[in-house]
Amino acid sequence: MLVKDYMTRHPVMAEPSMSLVEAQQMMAEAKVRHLPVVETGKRLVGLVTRQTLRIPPTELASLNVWEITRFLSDLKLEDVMVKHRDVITTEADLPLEQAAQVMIQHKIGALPVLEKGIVVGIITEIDMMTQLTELLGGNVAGVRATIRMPNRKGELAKMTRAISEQGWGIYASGGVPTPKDPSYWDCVIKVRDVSKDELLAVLERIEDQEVIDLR
Amino acid sequence: MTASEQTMPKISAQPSPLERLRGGISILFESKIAVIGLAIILFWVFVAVFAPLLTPYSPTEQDYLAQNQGPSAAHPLGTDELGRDVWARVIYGARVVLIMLPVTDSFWLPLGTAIWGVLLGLFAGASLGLMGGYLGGWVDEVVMRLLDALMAFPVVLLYMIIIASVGASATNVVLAIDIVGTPGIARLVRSLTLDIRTRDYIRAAEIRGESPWYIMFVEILPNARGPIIVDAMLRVGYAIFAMGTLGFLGLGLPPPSPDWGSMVAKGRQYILAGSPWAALWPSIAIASLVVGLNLFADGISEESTRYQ
Amino acid sequence: MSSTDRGHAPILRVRSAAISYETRYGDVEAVRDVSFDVHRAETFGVVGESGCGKSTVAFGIVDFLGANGKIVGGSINFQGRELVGRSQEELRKLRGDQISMVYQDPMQALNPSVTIGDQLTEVLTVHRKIPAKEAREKSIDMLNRVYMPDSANVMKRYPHQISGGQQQRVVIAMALLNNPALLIMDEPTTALDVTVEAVVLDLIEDLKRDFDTAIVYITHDLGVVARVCNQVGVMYAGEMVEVGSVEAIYANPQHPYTQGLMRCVPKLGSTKESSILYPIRGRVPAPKDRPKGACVFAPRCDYAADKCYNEKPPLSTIEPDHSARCFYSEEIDASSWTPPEGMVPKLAARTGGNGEEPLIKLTGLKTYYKQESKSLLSLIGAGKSRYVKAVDDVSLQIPANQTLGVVGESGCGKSTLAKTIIGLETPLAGEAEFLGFDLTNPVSQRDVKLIEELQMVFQNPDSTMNPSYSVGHQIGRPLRRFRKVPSDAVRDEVIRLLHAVRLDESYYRRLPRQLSGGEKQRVGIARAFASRPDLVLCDEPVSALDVSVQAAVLNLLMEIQHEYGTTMMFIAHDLSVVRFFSDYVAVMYLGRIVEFGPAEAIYAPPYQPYTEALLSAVPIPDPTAKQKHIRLHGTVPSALNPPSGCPFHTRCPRRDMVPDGGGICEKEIPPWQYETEEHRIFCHIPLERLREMEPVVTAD
Amino acid sequence: MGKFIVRRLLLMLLTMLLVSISVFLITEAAPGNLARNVLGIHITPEQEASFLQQHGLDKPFYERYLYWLVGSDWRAERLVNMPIQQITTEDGFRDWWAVEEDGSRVRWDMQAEDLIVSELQPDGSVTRSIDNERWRVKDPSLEIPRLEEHRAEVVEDDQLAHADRQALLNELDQILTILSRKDQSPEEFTAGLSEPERALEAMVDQEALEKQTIFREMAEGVGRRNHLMQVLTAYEQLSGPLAAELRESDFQSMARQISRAAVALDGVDPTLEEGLAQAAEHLVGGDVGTARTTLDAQVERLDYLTGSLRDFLEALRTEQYGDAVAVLRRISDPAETPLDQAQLQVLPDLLEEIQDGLNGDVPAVSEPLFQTTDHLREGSTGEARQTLALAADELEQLSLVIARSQAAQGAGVARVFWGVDRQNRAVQWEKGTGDVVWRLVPGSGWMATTGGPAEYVPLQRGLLRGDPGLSLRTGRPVANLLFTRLRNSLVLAGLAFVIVMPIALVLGLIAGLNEGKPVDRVLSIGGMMFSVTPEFVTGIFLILIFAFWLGIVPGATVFGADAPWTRPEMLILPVATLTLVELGYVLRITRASMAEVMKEPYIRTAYLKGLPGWRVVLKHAVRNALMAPMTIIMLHVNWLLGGIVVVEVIFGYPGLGSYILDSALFRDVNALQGGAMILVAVAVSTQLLADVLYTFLNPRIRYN
Repeated sequence: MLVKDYMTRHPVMAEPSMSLVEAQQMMAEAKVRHLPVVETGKRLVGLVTRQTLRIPPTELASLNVWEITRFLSDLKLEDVMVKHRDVITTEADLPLEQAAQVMIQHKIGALPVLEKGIVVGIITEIDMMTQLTELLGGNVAGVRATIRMPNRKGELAKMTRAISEQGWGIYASGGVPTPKDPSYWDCVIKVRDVSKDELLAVLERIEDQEVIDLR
Repeated sequence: MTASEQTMPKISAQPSPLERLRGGISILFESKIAVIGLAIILFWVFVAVFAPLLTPYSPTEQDYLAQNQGPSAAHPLGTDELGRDVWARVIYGARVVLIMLPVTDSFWLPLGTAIWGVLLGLFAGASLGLMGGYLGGWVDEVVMRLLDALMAFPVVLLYMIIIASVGASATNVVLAIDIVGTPGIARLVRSLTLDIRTRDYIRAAEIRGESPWYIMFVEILPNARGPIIVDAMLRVGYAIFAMGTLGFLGLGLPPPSPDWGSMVAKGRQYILAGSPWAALWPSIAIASLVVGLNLFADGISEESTRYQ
Repeated sequence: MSSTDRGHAPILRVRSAAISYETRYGDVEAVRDVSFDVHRAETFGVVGESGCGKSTVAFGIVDFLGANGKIVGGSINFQGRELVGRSQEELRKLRGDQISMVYQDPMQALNPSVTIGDQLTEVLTVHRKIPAKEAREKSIDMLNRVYMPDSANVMKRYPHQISGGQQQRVVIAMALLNNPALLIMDEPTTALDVTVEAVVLDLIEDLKRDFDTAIVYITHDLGVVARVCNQVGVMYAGEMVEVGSVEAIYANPQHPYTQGLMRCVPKLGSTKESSILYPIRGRVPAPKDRPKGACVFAPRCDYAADKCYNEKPPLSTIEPDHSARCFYSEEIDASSWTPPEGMVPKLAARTGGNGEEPLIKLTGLKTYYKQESKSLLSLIGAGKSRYVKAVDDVSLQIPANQTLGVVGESGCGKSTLAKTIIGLETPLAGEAEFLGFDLTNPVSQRDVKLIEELQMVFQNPDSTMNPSYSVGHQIGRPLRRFRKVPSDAVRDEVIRLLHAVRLDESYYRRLPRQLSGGEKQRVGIARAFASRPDLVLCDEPVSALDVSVQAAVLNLLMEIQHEYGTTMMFIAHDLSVVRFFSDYVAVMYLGRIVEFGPAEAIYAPPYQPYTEALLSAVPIPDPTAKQKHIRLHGTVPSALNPPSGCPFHTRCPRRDMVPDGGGICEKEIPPWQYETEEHRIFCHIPLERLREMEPVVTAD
Repeated sequence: MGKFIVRRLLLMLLTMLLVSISVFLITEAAPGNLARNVLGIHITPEQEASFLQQHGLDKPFYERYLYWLVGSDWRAERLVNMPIQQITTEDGFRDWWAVEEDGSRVRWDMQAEDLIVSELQPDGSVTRSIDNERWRVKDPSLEIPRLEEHRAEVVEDDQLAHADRQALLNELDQILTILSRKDQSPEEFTAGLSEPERALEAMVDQEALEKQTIFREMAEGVGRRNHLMQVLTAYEQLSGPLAAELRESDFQSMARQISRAAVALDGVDPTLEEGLAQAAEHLVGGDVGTARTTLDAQVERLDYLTGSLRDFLEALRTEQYGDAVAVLRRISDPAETPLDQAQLQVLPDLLEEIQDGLNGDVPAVSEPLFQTTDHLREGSTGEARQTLALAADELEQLSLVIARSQAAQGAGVARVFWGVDRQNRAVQWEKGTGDVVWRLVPGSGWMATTGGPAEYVPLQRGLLRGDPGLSLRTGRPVANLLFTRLRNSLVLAGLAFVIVMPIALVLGLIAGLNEGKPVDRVLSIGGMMFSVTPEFVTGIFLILIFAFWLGIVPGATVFGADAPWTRPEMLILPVATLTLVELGYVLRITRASMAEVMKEPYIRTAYLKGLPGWRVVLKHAVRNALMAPMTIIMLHVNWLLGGIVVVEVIFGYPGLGSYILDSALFRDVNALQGGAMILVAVAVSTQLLADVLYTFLNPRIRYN
């Protein structure tokens, strides 16, 4: 689970000399929210997002409508972009969760992925979300069960053993500490080719564990 | 699929010979330079054919009272050092170049010296080239070695040696030009042959058991004609060039024949003495005719490759 | 990944693009109304016959259409950016950086006088402005990435010093150096042998996955499309007539043209007894002759109605991922299609040739070419000459009235074998007998009676006819030469032959340049059959033809063969065609026959390992078919110096099946093992082990 | 690569070999006569033969070719039996010397019967001495029949005194005996022969022999000068067998001579005078028959008047001294010659001319003749008869000595010697054979001698060893002039090349890049016009414009063979002419090649790689585009050489081209060959260079 496996390669990119209007159009066309700004050879010089492109009204207040048009058409990305030194980036070989931590820490929605200063991809919240859904088997049909189990060794194994004894396969799984109760973990699994009742029957037989959600 | 393939016209209907001729002429007129070249050539052919009607003078008639004169009403292009009319000599010179080959004093062949200077070489060169290219092996080796040796001769040296040994006359000039031209034609034909012989229709003929001669002259030669014709046209220009050079070096037609090259050579001596006319006009004649032929050949080959 | 990527906007979106060329006839629209999307990590295949505008689309994307071409309409949107109307300088920055191309003929595409290293690194130094040393390292990495052996050394070499497959890898590496978002591949494997093609296709697949690149893949080969593409666009006469996922299109072609194409291609394993090829009648119109305001395919369409001639059909969506440019795509059902009258070859079941006397019998035939060494001694004729063993110890026989197919990679000696039989090459040793005549002397020494019994059909339609003579003259020449008919009847006979090859009388006076490739090939066939030969050698007669023409020519050959009772030797590199056409098949490798037998036996286990590798490399026009994955590595050794023992041992993937682990393969020439009396295999592996092999292709 | 070059070099040598053979063959077949070209049209056949011989041109074709190619010194060494060496003298000439066993260098010439050796001293001076030791008996088996024949002649010879004959025969027999012995070494022969030969030598009176020449020259001189003698000669010609070949001009000159004779006879014999005048008139009128008949009547009278002195002169000329003596005796005899008034008018003058002709060289004869003239003038015929008789006696005595000397000389054993002469030839000298040899002696013209050089092998090192031989026209080594001329031509061509190349290549590239655009049209059509216009036409135009009308540069180059750089402005027009012609050619080739290359798929690749236009052109196109022009330009050097000939002729520039043209017109085969070889070497080596260059530019070939 490294960044390079989940990032979007060949991100849509823009040049510093591109006009604001054009960049907006491009983002709309390509359905992206972040636009790494690169100079020759995909070398990162900055980043624009839809927010950056939204010009604060205060700046425009004093201008009449013609002036606004001219102001906007003259505005280049290099004037509004977040400069390279302020752009938070990541490396392709980092684990995915580290990249996520960076995003959380800085409260940002996307990280350009660099290799020797060259943009090789971009990783966004969406990519993370996609992985989350994949992690939890959001795209596969099957029975999803949430099991609350004590936070100690062997509990997960107990459950998986119970399922595998039936010859079923766990297609996705994930676990988080139970909200507000650090001594328990909530574990989500997705099992295919099985009915809810069969699964419930098996899971309920496991000691110390409790099925809190089944759908 | 490339752009050229895209634009390639597909001829789907069978055009009549007349249409094809018209097509050929339209291709010719497509090229302005070819038209200019043709006009120059036709001008010279015209004056050569009608030379006797275009001047009252004979090319050898001398007038001791009017030597080295500039253009005048009596002599439109002036006179030379013996008082001969330059216009008469220039247009009779065109006759020798373009429409007649004097063999003896009284006997001459149709087609000019320059034409014969190409035809014979064309025949010899095409035969050698076909043989070398098609038969290959030692025939090719021998033919090519000989031609290489001939090509290694600096051209003028070859001319000088040939003419010096057989003597200066129109037929010998033709002979020399043909000998010098043969290797070039042979090489061209050989390279075309090497290309054409790889075609499947040659293999088809071979497996029909056709004789090598049939294959060379019936299957291969007609398909090489395009480049050969263009080359021959250039060579006519070159033959005129060579004739002029030989005449200039004193190896051309024996005096007092109206030979452009020797006219220039003679006239040259009087340029700095203040009478440039006798050298100027034949120079212009040679240059214009050679340039005309080249323009024509260039235009034709360019147009024909463009719409191949 | 595709599920997530489809959510993104496409890398490339082409909408109603139209491209014109200026010609002396005015502007000609080469491509019009082409729309498609290419997504990240997805391969979009563009298929169609030649002259349909596939390459024009490719060059149109980067607006590199030469001096006389221009985009006249529509939009080409690359990553949200409109490319139409961009300045050349802006496009230049994209080319080679964001958008790369791989070309058909790698040898032509690489500059012969610049080292491979320089050609690679300049892509980096120009676009990235990085130091030469770093560029070099990156280039070497990339060469390694495309599995180029000895990559550091290759950097110093010139293009001609590496093999065709390696050249193509260099071109691919060059295209990928800047990690482009879009890769346009224009017939990248057409010039390659089938085994090399398979390796390159695998490579493309790998790279697509690793680099997330969107690929536009242009090809005429339906099998290749099935193997590498996710999405397919079928082009006809400059228009995209059907677009959809590869599965959808192959399983359920909606446009009549697509259906027609599918019916033209023999499936691997289909035989002339089991299936029939149905050519599409007519031919692709030239750009200037295309119907305007009508369906371009209407003149050739079996379903065409009045509406088709008067109105241009829109690209209508059938399923979410599948649309076709046909008014009636909903109604047309490919499976219920019945061939129109006259298209089905009239073939009665033939009496098998088994038991009949062989018409031609070769025993231990060897044809070596003398290779002049370039030493100084050879100047005086004392050089040591070596031999290219083009045909080495070939023994076979063809029963009368049967067809022998000969397959193998280029340079395996197929053509030389044919030339030897026909008398254009003289064998060094061995016996060749044809109806009691000796065939070891050259054609010039053969009797006319023998010459007329052996004729040949050639590969290249453009060179099969002498451009200087009319069709009638060329077909008439063998008639006159062999005095088959009185000279006043030659014309009638020629016309009869023209009819036999489905050409009408008006062709008599036509010159070759007025014929299409298929027509030329028909004339070539008429000429070969004019002397009513007993044996006709077909040297790749259909490999230069488009599939629909190929089908027609194959049908024609079968019919004529049937009518005249001719025996044929059919040389081809396309295993499906050979399987379809032949009764017997010989597989050649490095001048030797490695497997020989009835066609059905060759295509089923036991296989000679080389045959197996060949079969598993053939692209099958069926995305659902399962095919064994066997790839040959390295290149075919030089015939000047073939490997000792089994010629195939250097590349054999099955050496572990030999009892002693393959040591014997290097030392001893393998024995012929007879599976049946007619089916023999040239291999050290015991037959029992060979029989254990599984079939290469299994339909889903 | 190395192998390739070696291979090409071998092919080049082969080509040069073929070329040289064909030049040789063609000049061989060419009509015309080199000897006449060199020596003028008046030489005699003997002199022509001798000239050809001296230059080795009498040898068969293959032998000459071999000598020319690989030299003749090795062959000469074998003939001379000594090493032969070429040394360069201080003033730059190359001299050939034979090397003696002790290392000293020698060469020879022959004066009279003696071999003179010249020995080169270390200080460079030359000492000369007689070196007759070297003579070798030619060949006994040939000599014996010759001597036997001679013996028979001696027996028959009635001019010999009896005693002389006996002595001669005695020595001859001895010599024959010695020669007939088998198995003798040359030394033994020489030793055995020395005594009889010395005896024979003693019998030779060299002085008397020389007098023969004096007599002969006198006889011819008087015959040519004296009018009366001329009349007789004319008459002989008119009635002789060759009369039919006489031409109008001959008759005219005869008529002049005859009428002059008539004038001389004025007052001596009116009849004769009138007859001669008539004959002269007839001749002038073309009536040859009548003229002859008229002369017919006069000749006897004329002969009578001259006292048959014509016979006397004829006898002296043909060395029939007995007849001469008889004429003198006849005049001295009153019974035969009355010495009448008419004779007295004519004879003294004639005798005086004879005596003048002898010029005191034969006083024994000329003194009495002198006295006779005086006596005749005085009219004292008796005394005149006495002195004439005295002259006759003296002549008779002299004739005996001459006969003996001749016989003795002819009886000598023929000796030969192969050596090196002073004109750098290996020569076989002969003496004792009695053959007449014509020699061109520097300073004194053609001389005929008995004995002397009989066969020549001109010494040369051969082309393969860097010596193209001597120019037949100038007699100087070809190499000397050839290289000056070559250098001059190279200066011309080099300048043109340096100017043409960068301009033409750049213009060609520009035109090729803009194929079809106006700039291309202008450049390529302009280039074509210049390149197809013959050099001499271009040259003439340039002279007209710049030298004649504008007058800013000189129109002709007239300078010595040496220094093109003494007046560099002279080079402007020749260089400009070459430049224009070549510029167009190179431009067009480059354009075509560039246009071609720009259509190549790899150029498309380069563009699609996103390379900037300039980079595509410079890095990917130019190198490939230059491949064709480079090689074709190199091949064009051949053509350029031709152009240079023409340019050199137009501007009178002393270059290689005009040298070769002159040599060809003159048929100076060595010079022509030398020049041709240089041209071919230049042409072929540029082809080689072209190939190497091509290989360098095109790696596809380099590694094959």
